[in-house]
Amino acid sequence: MQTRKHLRLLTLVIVVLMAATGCVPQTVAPAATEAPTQAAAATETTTTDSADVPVVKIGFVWPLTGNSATIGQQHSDGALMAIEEINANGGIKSMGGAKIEAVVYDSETSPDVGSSRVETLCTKDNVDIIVGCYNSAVTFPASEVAQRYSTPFISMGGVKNEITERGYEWVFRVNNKASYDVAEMLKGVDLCLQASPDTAAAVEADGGLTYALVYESTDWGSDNARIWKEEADKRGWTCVLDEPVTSGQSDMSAQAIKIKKANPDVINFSFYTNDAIVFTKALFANKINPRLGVWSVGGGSQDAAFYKACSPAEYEYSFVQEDWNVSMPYLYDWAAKISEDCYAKNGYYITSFFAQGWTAAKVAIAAIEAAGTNDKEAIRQALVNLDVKLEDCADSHIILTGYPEIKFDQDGQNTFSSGTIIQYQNGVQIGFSPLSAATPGYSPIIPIPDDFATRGSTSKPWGTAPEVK
Amino acid sequence: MLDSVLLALIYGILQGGAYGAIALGLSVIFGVTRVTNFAHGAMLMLSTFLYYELFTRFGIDPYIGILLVTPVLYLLGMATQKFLITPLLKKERGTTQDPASLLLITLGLGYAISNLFMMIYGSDYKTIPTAASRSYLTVEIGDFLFTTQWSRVIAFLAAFIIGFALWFIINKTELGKKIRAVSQNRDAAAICGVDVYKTYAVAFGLGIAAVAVAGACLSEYYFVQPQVGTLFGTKSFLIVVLGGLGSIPGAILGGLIFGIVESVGAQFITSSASSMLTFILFMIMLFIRPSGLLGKGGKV
Amino acid sequence: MNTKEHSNFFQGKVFAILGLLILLIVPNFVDTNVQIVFILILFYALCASCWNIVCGFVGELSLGHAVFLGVGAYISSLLLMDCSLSPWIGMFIAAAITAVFGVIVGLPCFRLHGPYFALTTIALGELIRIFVENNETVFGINLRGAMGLVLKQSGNQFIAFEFANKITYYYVLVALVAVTILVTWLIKNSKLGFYLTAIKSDPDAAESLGIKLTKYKLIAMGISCFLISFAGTFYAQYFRYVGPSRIFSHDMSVQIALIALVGGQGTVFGPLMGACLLVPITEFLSEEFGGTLPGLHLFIYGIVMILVVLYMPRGIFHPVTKLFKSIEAKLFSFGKKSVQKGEK
Amino acid sequence: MGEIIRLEHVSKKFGGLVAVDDFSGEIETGSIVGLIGPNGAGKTTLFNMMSCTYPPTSGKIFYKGVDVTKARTDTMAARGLARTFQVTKPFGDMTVVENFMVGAFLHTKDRATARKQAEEIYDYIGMSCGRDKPANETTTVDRKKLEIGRALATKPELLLLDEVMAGCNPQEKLELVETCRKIQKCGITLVVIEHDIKTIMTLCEKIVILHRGAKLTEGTPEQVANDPRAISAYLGEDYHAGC
Repeated sequence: MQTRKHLRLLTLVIVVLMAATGCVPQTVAPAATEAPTQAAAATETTTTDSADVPVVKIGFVWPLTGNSATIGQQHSDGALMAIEEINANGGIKSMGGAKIEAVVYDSETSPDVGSSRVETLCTKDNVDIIVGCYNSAVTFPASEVAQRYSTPFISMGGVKNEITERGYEWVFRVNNKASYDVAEMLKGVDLCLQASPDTAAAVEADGGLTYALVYESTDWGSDNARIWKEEADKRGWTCVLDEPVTSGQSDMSAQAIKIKKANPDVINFSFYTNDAIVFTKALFANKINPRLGVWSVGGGSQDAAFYKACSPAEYEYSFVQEDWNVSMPYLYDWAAKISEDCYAKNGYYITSFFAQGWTAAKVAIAAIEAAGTNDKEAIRQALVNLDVKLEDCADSHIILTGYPEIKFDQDGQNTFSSGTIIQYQNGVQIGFSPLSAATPGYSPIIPIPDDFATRGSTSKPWGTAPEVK
Repeated sequence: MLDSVLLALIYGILQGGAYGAIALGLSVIFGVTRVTNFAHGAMLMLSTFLYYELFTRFGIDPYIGILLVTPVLYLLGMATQKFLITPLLKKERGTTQDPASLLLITLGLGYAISNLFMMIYGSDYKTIPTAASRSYLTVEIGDFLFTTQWSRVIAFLAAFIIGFALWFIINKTELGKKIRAVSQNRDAAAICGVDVYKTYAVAFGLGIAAVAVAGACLSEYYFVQPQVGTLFGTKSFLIVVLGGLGSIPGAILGGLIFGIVESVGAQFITSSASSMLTFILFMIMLFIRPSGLLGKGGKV
Repeated sequence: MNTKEHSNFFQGKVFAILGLLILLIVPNFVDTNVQIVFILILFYALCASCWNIVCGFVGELSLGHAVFLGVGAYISSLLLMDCSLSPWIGMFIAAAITAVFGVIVGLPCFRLHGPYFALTTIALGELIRIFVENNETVFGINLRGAMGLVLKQSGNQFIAFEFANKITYYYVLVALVAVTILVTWLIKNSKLGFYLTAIKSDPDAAESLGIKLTKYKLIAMGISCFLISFAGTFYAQYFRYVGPSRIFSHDMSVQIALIALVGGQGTVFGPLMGACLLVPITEFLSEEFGGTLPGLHLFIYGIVMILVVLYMPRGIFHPVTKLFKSIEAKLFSFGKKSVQKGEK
Repeated sequence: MGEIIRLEHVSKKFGGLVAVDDFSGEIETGSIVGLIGPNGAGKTTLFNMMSCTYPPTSGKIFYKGVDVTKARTDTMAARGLARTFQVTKPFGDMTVVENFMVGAFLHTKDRATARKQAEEIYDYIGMSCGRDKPANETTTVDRKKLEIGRALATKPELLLLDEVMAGCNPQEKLELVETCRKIQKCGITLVVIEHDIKTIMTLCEKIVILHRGAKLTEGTPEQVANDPRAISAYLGEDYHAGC
């Protein structure tokens, strides 16, 4: 009797809890849970009037839980908004206005779950094309599954070189390889040295450039550090600190002290959002001021959450390798409009993650549009033949990431993918490399001034557009 | 070299104090009820979300929010003991003890709470930008620069305040007498007219209330996110075992050692190797002296 | 006479046999995506059964068993990658090494009990994860650090443990699970099983009866690690990628332990039953809501854990078999009548 | 016959507390010896040292002429020493017969043999609760018998019984006394801790009285009963009155 009472009570509690979680997202926390409702909306709108129009399915696998969840969420936001735009404008024209249905799965940041989800997409949902999975470790086995099922797979986010170096004809990558990322940053450092001959001379006088690598110790961070080291060795730079850090630190003062002691000219760090926040704060607090700046390979420091958590003073003058052309909203009206829409919907202006998600989805759609059929081989062919230039995107809005062109090489790698090296100046992202993405009228501030007392006092809030000079 | 080690030591001590503050509640709960509360981290996370809500909705600083959140968490702790753990203890009495079930139920509770918050709030990193988190304590003597957020200093001090408060309640009050009696011998206490299960619930509530106070300190300098709990939960366990399960000064001492090892260790080896060092230290400690540094001994 | 014995044998087992037949036959006739779920069920059943051999029988809660899964996966994969050794042979070498490793690890760990044991295993798991993530080479063996091991496709060769269709993987798993369950059954009905159960119930009494506690715990540990290493090899070959951040993860360990505990620790078929219950639920929830409500499936996981501990502290195995037996008894009496009628 | 176990100047200290103080004595093979004394006299401590649960602080223990002072508990069972526990420790997850089987497995690996021996023991010690009853559902007296049976299953030569009759009614005590006699007849030496003086007087051939960790006196029941030290220290006037 007693037990039964308990059981009833517990069931009630669970039901209430579940009901609560069902309602809460819409009412309590709009910003954080916009995506779920959005995803539901996307699916609903496409299924309601699918009676006579054919449906095209695109599968997405993002990390929606785990360390990189905020990033996966932004990827997902971008992709779903892109699909929404197409659906609102009459769907896929070559297929008689076919609507696009998005199937979104959570990879849980785990390789086995991710590849199982891709397998589900291939078999149960029978999607026409798959986009995913941000984490290289997940993308790796997941893209192999797509290859096995002869389903086109567009890798977005994963930078590990080998993803497109395995000879898989079904795997395409729109974004950069890790080696591109590093090459861009090193080129950025070179540019800085050129911009300030005095600093270059001082560096030379001190026995050549020194750098410190600080990175999260799972695959992405250590891969980035490894490539940086290889490339920097070629230039004769000296590594004064190679510091892997286990993810999830609540204080990085110890690392800051270590860096201070090593006194490098350049700091390169790669952290996911949580560690990036803690690290940036620790650097600022300890007044660490390498003369060639703090360079982040992206990850956490491209995340909107990072900028909510850090004050402008803390990231002032830091360099970020953004995986998109940050000047897009200033260069193109359509991009500016998307950015506004994104802010209205998700509470943040477009980030590189959003743009990447968007672009990947758009590339998938463009391929289907070109193929004009659900046939996977035709879609693959369309991807192989795909050649979109940024100038031509005024109507199609494909390359929100601002790559000059998207065209896959024989490995399926988009060789035109490039990011932007930006520096925060007065709280504003100033692009300066490559030239196509440079913010007109600005140059990098080198050497980094030692103005900790006043730093950030006049900074504009994050997301402010630079005044074009 | 010495400079940086000294600095690292200071940072380590500060950080260790914060670890200790979080671990204290866990230690009290184990000391009295013998329950290893795997939901500890989740409870910590839950409290930080309450502070976050209070701050964003009503502008209440977490330090003041303690007054509101701690009673709520105290009740939550009591409820946990009453509805989840006491039924198990009653069931196990007399028959063979099943040590797994207590671990399992708290583990399940932890999973449920942290994922419930994941569902409600998503995995976004939120911060509470209060005055204490934005102002820095700085000591600068020539090249020697020590600087840290005031909120970290407060978290360090909080460890001793919470520790003292718990010590006072347990050792100097009528309620504490009951708690001590129950923790020493529950059957004997029961014979003397102490309501054992009620006392357990009170002790559990106290432990959770303590973690709520630590949560306020944490939310002032760290972020609010559903997975924060897992991070500190595991660490708290290692700290508490290192210091001696059930010992209040032991929890603080364990926290300090952890903080120092992590911070100073990182000056000599890589940071990830120094986080391995804490695990190794923990395991060596267990094998040499399973009752922990300040534990009362006895069989484990 | 013969038939009577048969009816005795089947009595009370109709549903169990039915269930096993479903597991054996049904995957042949379902879509690939359902086959995936079946494979995951058996994979976790395998891991949980191995966990059960040491932890279920001895009564200690290991929350670091993924370590042995990972060690098995790593060794067989490294043998394949660096020495081109077929996984079929490599898995036995891996199993032997994992067993030795398990015994070495178990030696100090089994001196501890209850929460201390559980926490040590957690610490051990984390330690190994961080260690592998941060070390490219260990003793001259290239572990590839955090990158993990990537197994190249070999073109669906049997010798390379790579198959074109899921069903073959499935039957490999069926064989592995069958062996594990058989071993569990043999242990349970042997001196070892009696001794382990005795140790679990009361170590002092067990010792007074001449049972060498550490010896038998370590034997169980060795067997458990030997078998879970097979699961590791399977994981590596099936997903063709072994990443340290996942395979050594605390989540993986907890999942393994959980399935066994929910199923019924110390029982032969409990872990399988636990996997049959939990894996489909989580797979379904994670598939349906993973994109829209991440975390739901783990939330349900937590709730199921709490409910099982509160209402079925010994796992679902006994209540479920009881339920099925009572249903069967009703059906059986009906069946008996019809048989008698048939005889007339 | 010779002695089966001999203790030489054995002492045990727990921190500052002296539980057993310089105890010497031996037990003859085939006898039944009673060990009595007030609570806290060190009886169970003595048992624990004889069964090597923990070693004595000082002194030596010889079992069948071999120094076993530092031996491990589990090896003692193999040498033929078995014991029961004051607080019964049944293997609750198993049935009664399975409990016995655990003991029987000491000398066999074969399950069927163990089962056969276990069933013989079940009959031998006269249990009636049912062979396949779960051990944690048995009554007090059955648990006591279960302890004895499980110890017997290891085929001991020396059996230490720690208060097996506590908590039993007079009828049950009689049964247990009979069981003990039966066991002795099989050539097994018995050492019995008991509080019930009457029972122990009827059962034992020799009685040792412990008082505050030290041996107060020893001898046949008559000798002990008439020993003034024993009477004043432990038995009191009641015993005479009872006679």
